Amino acid sequence: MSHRTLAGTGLVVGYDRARPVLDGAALTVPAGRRLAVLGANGSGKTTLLRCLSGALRPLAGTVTVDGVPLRHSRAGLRAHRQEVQLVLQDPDDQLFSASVAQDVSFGPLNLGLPEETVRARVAEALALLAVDHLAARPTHQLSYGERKRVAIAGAVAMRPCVLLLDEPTAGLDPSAVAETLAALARLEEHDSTVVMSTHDVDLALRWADEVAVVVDRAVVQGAPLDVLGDDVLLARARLERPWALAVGARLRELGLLPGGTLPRDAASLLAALPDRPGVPT
Amino acid sequence: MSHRTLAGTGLVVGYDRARPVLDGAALTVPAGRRLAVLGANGSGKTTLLRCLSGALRPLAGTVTVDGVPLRHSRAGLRAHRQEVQLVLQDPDDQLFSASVAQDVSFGPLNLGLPEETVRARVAEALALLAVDHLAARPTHQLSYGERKRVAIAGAVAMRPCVLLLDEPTAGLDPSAVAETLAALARLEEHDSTVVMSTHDVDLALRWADEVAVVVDRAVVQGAPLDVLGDDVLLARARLERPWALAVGARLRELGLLPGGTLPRDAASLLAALPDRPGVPT
Amino acid sequence: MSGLAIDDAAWSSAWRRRSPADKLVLCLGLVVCALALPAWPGSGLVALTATVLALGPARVPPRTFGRAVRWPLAFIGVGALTAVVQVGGGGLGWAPDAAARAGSLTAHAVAGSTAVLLLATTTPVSDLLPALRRLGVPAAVVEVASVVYRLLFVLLDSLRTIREAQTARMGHSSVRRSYRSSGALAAAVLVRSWDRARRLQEGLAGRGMDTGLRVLPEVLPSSRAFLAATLVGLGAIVTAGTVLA
Amino acid sequence: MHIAEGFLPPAHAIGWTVAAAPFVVHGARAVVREVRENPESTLLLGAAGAFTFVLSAIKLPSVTGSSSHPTGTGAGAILFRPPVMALLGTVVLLFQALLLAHGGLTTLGANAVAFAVVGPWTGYGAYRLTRALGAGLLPGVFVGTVVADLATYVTTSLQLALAFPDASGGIPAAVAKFLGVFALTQIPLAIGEGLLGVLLFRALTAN
Repeated sequence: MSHRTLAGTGLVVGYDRARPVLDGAALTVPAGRRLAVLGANGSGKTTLLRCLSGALRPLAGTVTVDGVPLRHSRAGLRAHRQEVQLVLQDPDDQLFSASVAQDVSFGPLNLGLPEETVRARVAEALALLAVDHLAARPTHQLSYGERKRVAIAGAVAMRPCVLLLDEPTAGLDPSAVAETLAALARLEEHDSTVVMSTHDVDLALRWADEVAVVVDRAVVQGAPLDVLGDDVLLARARLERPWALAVGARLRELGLLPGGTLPRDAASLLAALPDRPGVPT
Repeated sequence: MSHRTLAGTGLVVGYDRARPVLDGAALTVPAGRRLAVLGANGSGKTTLLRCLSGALRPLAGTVTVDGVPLRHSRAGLRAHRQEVQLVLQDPDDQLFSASVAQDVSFGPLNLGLPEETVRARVAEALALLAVDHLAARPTHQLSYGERKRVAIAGAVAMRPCVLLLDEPTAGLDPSAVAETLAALARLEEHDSTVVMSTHDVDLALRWADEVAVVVDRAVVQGAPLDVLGDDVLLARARLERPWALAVGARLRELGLLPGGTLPRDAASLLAALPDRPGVPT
Repeated sequence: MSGLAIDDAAWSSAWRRRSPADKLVLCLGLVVCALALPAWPGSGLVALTATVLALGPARVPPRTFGRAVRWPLAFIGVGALTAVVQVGGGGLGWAPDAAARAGSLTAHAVAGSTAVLLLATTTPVSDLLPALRRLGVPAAVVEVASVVYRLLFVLLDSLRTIREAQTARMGHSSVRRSYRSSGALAAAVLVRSWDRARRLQEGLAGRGMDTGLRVLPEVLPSSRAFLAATLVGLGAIVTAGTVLA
Repeated sequence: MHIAEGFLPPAHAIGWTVAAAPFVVHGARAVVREVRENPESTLLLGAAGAFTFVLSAIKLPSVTGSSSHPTGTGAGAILFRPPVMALLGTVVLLFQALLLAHGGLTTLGANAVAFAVVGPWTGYGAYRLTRALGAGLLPGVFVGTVVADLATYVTTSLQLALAFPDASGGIPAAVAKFLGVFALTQIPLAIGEGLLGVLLFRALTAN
């Protein structure tokens, strides 16, 4: 497992060529960088991720890993799945086994690995997602958040270079979001590049190294502070400006925040503010 | 339809008396006030709402409407259901008819109302939720956000005095959240008292007149600025302090925000900040 | 909270980590004793053993075990009564040996039912399915059964929630309405089940499902002590059951 | 009502197991073939089995105030065809025995004959016959599900009568007794299941 650069160019994706969901979308997931894919519901975020994962064949355009194009043959898809894994939003769409450990073993077994290796991979994936204590529990007794993390573990056990997560934090409370983000950080240390889709602009701002906004059937990609500060783009995408950017920009005008990049969340904003009144830096 | 005060006292709810989900919880939904029920996943928010709606019989304690206790007899529940309606989180488990209009007509038809009245109620509910353009569509063709609003319309068509919504904004993008909140405001004008559960503290702060936090099997209720500013309580409830309170409190210390109540969202915070540097009010 | 009390008991039983094969030997042995030995004292011994083992070492909640027995008891009661009522002479009467026959029938059935219940409350269904494979059931069938086991909880959840939503909107306030609501409920759950299968198929394709739903079997080693105790115990029941009869 | 564990004498339990075997094996072969040609059908068949299990968990009110559960054998046979139902029905019976304590293991064969073989086949036959006579889908479904439900309980009654002949009237008297207790009382419930089947298919065609 090592970081790889996953990219798509000129992607036309959809069921109907006359009205594709994506039309000429391009996206690059630089190796080892956190990419957040933003977009309103129905904008095509999920379609884009499914196309990148090989689950959906584009009508036109190419998906590449380190520049090598994905072929949609049986062998081509098989090779691609070992490098790129997609975790769907609803964990019940991926968990088919009654036992957590058995479910996670499904992917590695399909790779044709020997039993010993599979066992080690299952243990590793469960530990990375901090769900090892659930190994012997039945899937149907888990909470929604637990099922979401087990579904991610199922993909992680395949040791993908790039992990695509569709709305991994949707429906989770703040502490479950924090646990998921901590797990993703451990995955990065294990050399998986992580991409997540979300419509939470505040989360994207504080988590991502780069953001890609799906808007008008195309993708606009760039640095978080640039893209998420572009009110025209955000309005077109039916998204909001993150509060930290809105408030931070104004506080900088007021001379209360130092130069450099704007703070991305409440904690760093508070840290950057002066301690006493009347001492703007 | 008119505003009513729904309350629960001494509620012990659960499947196992030795380990109840709620143990002595009390809550008052003052007529015509917006109440947000906050809590981490699994804290018992949904159980509390189900108990208030009459779907779950408490092991101990009473639910009252305008002081009149709910009896769990056939007739008692029948009367209660005309006053209190609950909309669960997952719209798929509430839409069971082929078309949108048909689904919304389910409740009024069961009330034995004449066809004309049912038709009028369906039209009214669809209009209030701004989904009238979907009336003839099959439910399974709708987007997630549309399904959520149609499910609310199904409850609204019963003309409840109190409408309980379990996580009505979960999984929705910012523009769908805004549309849902606008619909809820219209319902209030139609004299329905609205209660929503959420784990989004920022949303609770900007929407609610009162908040109730479900924590340690009980409920702590109060004014949003008090309850959501109580870091000890929030930590126990595994919730976060809303950013607007955290940032607002600091800016007031710095002399940048006037006295009175703290701003509850980005727009009002920006409006309250001085226009030019160095002019603290 | 999965909602099926016996299943919950099986997953949290103290015997959960015991080898399913060991538990099968014990429980099927008890079932055979219940069927083959004379009702007194054989059936009594089987029922007592199964109940004591379940509530004792296996730590099955007594409430769950007690409630679960009620189902077969209802059938056994009605069935045994019908069997010993005699038709003849233009009316109904008791068969000559009615009490003895009803007692024997009930004893056999209660003993058998508690023995199966011991298995059911200590062994999740998913642990038993690999045993079917070893008995020669084709892999495809066992995989279908394992999907049934996973999906039935998902569908039961939908069923309960939809029914609650219908009830809230007065869908079960009269017999007629209840029928119409139940029809809509059944249809909605059927549509959900197809949808679930289709989505699961897509989800698993991404995880490399080519041939089947192969998973790593859990290692639940057999215990010699448990098997020895089982054989001794069954031997004792057989001896007592034949000698004392 | 499923025959409880231990209720049938060993010879009967074995006999009914042998009787059920060819149908279940035939169904298993059909499933194996289907899955080999089309690996994804594992999930569809699993969903069909889960649906059959859940269908029998639906509580139907009866006019008398008590409630009953549908057998699901008729609707299942019309939806999934009798050969597949022989297997899925048996899997569901096994699960009912282990998850709900309905039925048993040594009585699985006898229950499979009633619920997974006779019920589905007669119900499906009645459905096809009604359709062939020119009836529409919904009347066909009604007749099919009612017949399947009744045939299931008639079979259970016959199984019990064979096991427990009447002390004076022999098997014929026993048949009358068990039919009276297990099948006659079932008539309103069978009609109820027929109505449910009609409402189910009507809702499906509306979708």
